[in-house]
Amino acid sequence: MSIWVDENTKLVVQGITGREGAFHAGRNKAYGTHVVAGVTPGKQGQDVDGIPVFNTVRDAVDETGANTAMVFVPPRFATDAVYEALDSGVDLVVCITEGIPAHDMMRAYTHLKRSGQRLVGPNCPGIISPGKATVGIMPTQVFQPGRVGLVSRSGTLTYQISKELELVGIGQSTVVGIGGDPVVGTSFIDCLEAFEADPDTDLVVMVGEIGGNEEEKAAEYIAANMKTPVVGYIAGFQAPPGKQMGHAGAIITGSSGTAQAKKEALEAKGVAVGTNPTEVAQLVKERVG
Amino acid sequence: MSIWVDENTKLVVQGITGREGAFHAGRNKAYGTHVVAGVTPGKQGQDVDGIPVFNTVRDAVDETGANTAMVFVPPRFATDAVYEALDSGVDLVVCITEGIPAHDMMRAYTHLKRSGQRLVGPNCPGIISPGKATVGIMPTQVFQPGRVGLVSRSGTLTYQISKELELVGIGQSTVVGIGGDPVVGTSFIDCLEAFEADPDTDLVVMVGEIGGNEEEKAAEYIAANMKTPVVGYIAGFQAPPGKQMGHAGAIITGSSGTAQAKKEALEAKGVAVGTNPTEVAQLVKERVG
Amino acid sequence: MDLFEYQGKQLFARHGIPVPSGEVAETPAEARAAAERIGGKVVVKAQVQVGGRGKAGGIKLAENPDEAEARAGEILGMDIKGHTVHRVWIEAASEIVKEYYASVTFDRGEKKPLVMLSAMGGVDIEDVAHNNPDALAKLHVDPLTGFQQHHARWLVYTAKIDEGAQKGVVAILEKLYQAFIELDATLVEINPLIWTKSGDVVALDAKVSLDGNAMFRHPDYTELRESVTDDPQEKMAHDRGVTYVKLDGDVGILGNGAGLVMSTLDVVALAGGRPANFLDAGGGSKADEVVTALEVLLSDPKVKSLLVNIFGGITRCDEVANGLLTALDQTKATLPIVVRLDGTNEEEGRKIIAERAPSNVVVEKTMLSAAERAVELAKGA
Amino acid sequence: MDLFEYQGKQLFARHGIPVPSGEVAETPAEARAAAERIGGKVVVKAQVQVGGRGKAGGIKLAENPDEAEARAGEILGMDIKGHTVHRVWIEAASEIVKEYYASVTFDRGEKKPLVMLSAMGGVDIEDVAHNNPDALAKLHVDPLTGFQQHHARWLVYTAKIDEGAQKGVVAILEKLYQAFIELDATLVEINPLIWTKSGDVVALDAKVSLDGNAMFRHPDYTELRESVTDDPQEKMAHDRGVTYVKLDGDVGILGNGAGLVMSTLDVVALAGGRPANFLDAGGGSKADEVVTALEVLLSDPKVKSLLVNIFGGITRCDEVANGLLTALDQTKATLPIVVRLDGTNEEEGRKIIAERAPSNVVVEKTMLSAAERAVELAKGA
Repeated sequence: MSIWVDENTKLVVQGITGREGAFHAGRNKAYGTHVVAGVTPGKQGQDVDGIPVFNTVRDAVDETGANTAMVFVPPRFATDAVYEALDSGVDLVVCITEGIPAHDMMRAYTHLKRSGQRLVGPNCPGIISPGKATVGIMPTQVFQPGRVGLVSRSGTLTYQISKELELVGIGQSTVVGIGGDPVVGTSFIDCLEAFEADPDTDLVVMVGEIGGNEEEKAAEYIAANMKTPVVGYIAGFQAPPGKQMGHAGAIITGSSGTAQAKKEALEAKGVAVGTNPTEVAQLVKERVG
Repeated sequence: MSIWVDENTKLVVQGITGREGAFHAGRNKAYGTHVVAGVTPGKQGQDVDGIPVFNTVRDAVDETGANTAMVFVPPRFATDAVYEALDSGVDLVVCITEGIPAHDMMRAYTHLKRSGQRLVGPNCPGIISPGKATVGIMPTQVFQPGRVGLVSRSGTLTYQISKELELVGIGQSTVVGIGGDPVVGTSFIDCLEAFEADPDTDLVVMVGEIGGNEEEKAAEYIAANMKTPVVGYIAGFQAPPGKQMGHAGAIITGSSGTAQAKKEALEAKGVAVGTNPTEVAQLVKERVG
Repeated sequence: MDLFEYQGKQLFARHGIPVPSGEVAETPAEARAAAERIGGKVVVKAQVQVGGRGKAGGIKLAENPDEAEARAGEILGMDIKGHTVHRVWIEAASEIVKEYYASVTFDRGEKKPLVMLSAMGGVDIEDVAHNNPDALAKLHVDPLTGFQQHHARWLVYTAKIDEGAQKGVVAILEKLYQAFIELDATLVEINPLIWTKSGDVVALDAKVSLDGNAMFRHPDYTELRESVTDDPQEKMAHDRGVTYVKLDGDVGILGNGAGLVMSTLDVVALAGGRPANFLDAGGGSKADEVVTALEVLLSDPKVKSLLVNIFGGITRCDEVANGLLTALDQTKATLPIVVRLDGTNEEEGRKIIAERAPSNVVVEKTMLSAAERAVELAKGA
Repeated sequence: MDLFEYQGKQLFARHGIPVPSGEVAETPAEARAAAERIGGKVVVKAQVQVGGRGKAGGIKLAENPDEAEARAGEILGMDIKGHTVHRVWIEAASEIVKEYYASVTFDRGEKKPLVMLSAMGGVDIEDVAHNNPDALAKLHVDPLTGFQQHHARWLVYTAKIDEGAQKGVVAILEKLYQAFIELDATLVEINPLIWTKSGDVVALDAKVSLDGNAMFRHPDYTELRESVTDDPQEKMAHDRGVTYVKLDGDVGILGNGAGLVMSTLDVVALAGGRPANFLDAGGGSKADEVVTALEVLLSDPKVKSLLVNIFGGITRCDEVANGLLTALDQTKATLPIVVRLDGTNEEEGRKIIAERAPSNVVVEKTMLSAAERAVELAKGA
């Protein structure tokens, strides 16, 4: 098994006729994901790499039975695209777009929490269940099928850690990039809960970074609810307060959101935290190797 | 038993220092309802008829454990009062105020459906469970304890029908005035569902009127879900199209919302519909007398 | 609160919805002057709140100001389905390529705004909905998140709006929804919404209904609230703030509470009579409110008998009885009046009537018997 | 995107929040002229984005234009905690009865706006929250239904705002929330919010942070975006659109992806080094982006060695290698550079370096060993 993305995923790509949309739709399809439709307003009837294009997500869902949407449209139009996907009734929306205003996502998040659907992202690399399906922009060659779940706010750092895991012979059940924005649709806790319920995930690696308090909340959740072991990693010990470190969400505000506080919160709840990606892989190996 | 309002009701009255608010708070208290608090901004520390006044509903709830709010403030401020009551965490809000804009209630209703709380009204006479408690402006002497549930869009027509029931020796478990506005928080179906689940309600009288299609939807609901018998009454056979008949919601739009259509919808589902209040009482008597 | 076309168009223009330039006129001379200012061909349109004015001859083309004056002369004063034409709207004639339909209504069932769009405009939209439902695209909007771009796109594609008009229709849908919200409307409808030779999308008609309860947010509503009735009782009731609807029978009705009054009308009809009106004196009627209400009723010469049906709750029957006596004293009305008083202070009320009322006033104990008696008396009168 | 006080106050004024009348000045002469226009006593306030300017002597009272000129002369050019004062804000002096605190922030944890109000203003609000939590009223707002009157009332009563100031504070809270929404702000803070002798409630300070991602909705943001840094690398990075943060070490860092770069900084520190900066060339870096990024880095004389840490996904390692060579060619930099290339086309990338790079460039296979080597080389340099 795996979480959220697998053989049953039927993907519609919003913004499929754009450069990025077309490129990654094709790569997802090549990996084996069932990419059943694309959407670009006004381009119904065209196709991209054999994938039929529709004017609206609702039409795409009606015609193809798509259950997952991936959003590739520019930030100015991305919130509208997320709402369109939610309105069309898909179960899962993966929003890759970076640069969406925080207020838009705050409203969309409030709406989402009432609809029962799932949004991953924005500003995320997507989700991959190695060997089954990928939805997003992750370099698939970095991941091997296995029994470790991985959840991260960061893209390339995820690839780095997966590489380290590969070096010690460990693959992943599912890898979720939840995104680097201050408001994302899916939290660490949501992922931990799903991995806990997945019989084919034996351990979870959680990759956090400075900003917000989601890691602290995850620590509480782990202690209260999880039997599956968790190994943590936090990036940003060297980040100064008040500076945004690449991700819109990676910022220490006043004295809150530091890497040190997050590490301590996790360790206080018995979660081992690696000091570098190599050590994270070793900690995993010790527990499930 | 009874529904929604009973010995456990602890009522906070919003707008208690107004003329109407003070009058009805006192009457509700005199009937035996636990009126534990009133709210008027800026008048904390005063009391009305021995009922302590607070600045905010949240304070009133914190101090007194109120679980039900009744709104008596003018239409311009009533929507705010409804949100304040919902935010304070009470289970039930009864809004008496007439004349609230439909758009305000449309928004509040959408919000409400996500909060899981109950709003009865606006533009309603309230709820009474005879012999236990009354929340609202209904003349209590009209009602006797009994085993018939009554739900109505109208005030005085409800009293008339209760009077007719009394003449044939029948009392009520609970009487709910759902209100005469186009958007009200609680529908016929909500009431029917609650009465169906109430072991002490043997029959329900449903009093509808022209406008909208709530009676038609209720007919479907009754056929699909109810074992408790229902007797209906519809007012407004003589109403011309396009004219608002006193209630904001009592209007035939185009060809929809006529009394005849509602009567037929109910009868098609096996619900007996009386042609006048006296006949309604007779139909009830035949079934539970 | 239904508006005239010209009022709706003026509101549309304020909300950025394109409408043909136009002016309202109350005389043929004003119509000529308006046509001169507008220039070119104009259309002269009767301003009445009833459908089918085109077929009835209430919309006419005029090539020049002379013709505009002549056509206005023909249309002003016309009777269209019982509505007298007091005003015409003069507007620049449009070159129509295609007629669409667009509206935002307040859907009571769903308790949400409903946006509708069709490429089949200019006809009765209920016919389209019935005969050709696929031609009508319908979409409910979550009032908290609002109308969004993707909604507009979906409507335009689903209604199969012509490609050249899509952009214009999307823009109008967004503005129409905004107008619906900002005006506290219960209906904003454009039928037809036209696509013109010059490629524009323009509202050729405007049907707007506003929520009277929202008046406190819209001080400008009052200027729109001009009387839309020629009936003297309806005008009088409106001026005095009484809830009154005129019907075509002869049994006058006064009651307290909308539901009870509607029920009273029905019971009168069942007894073989024809109610003359709906008049709700309110759930908490006081003596002076009863006086005001009765004055409206008694001013109607068609009323042959009067049925006063009161169920006292907050309303006290003795107050109603006193109000009735005062009104009779002031109006010297002699028509037969049947009174039924029930509920709070019913005994006191009945006693007041029995002891002090003139002989044309009778008391009945039940609603049914009172209705029967009132019908009988109307027939005997 | 943090604003200066004067920018915040100008925005507040546009959103109807009362602020003392004032003007910005860049020279003592401008300060005098401003004081003349304002009239009466004025306050001269250093415009720096750092707390504690009052204690540092950056806020001074002036009785007349002469004094304003003198005070501005003292303050302009001051260094306050590393920030040079380039501008002062001259505003009418206020007669303060009481100091409050009000803010709307973007609460990441709850993903909702958080409104805070306290009757204890003019001090560090984190101290109030810590030492006197009951004095700080806090309320989360549902962003779909918005801030409502009852929210404002609850805050005012709960924070125990003086009765005479309650109305003014309620009005300001509503406008402050509106400003927060309309500006796409992440913070709007008034500390102190003052109650004056004349009974008014006025924002005496303004702290505003805007969401840079929302710039497309606010063309006027650009005018606010003046450089707030004196650092040449930060200026250069900003002009070229490079994500760069200056630190105080000597190991220059270039990586791709925010998380990987932060991790690289940490690993350098663990190896005993001090990172000189954060520089994210982006998740899909191309050769020319690498060139631009390296130019920023190499212009910093404090950088003793350079660590290039790339994990190729969409980014191709051969492109990065080519970019590195181009940049070295253009800048003729001779400092030691450690390169670690992993992921897509790693072999090709390493080969390009091995065959064509000058001798100051070395390749390491792992992130850890690369960090250690870069630290070593910085120390040796």
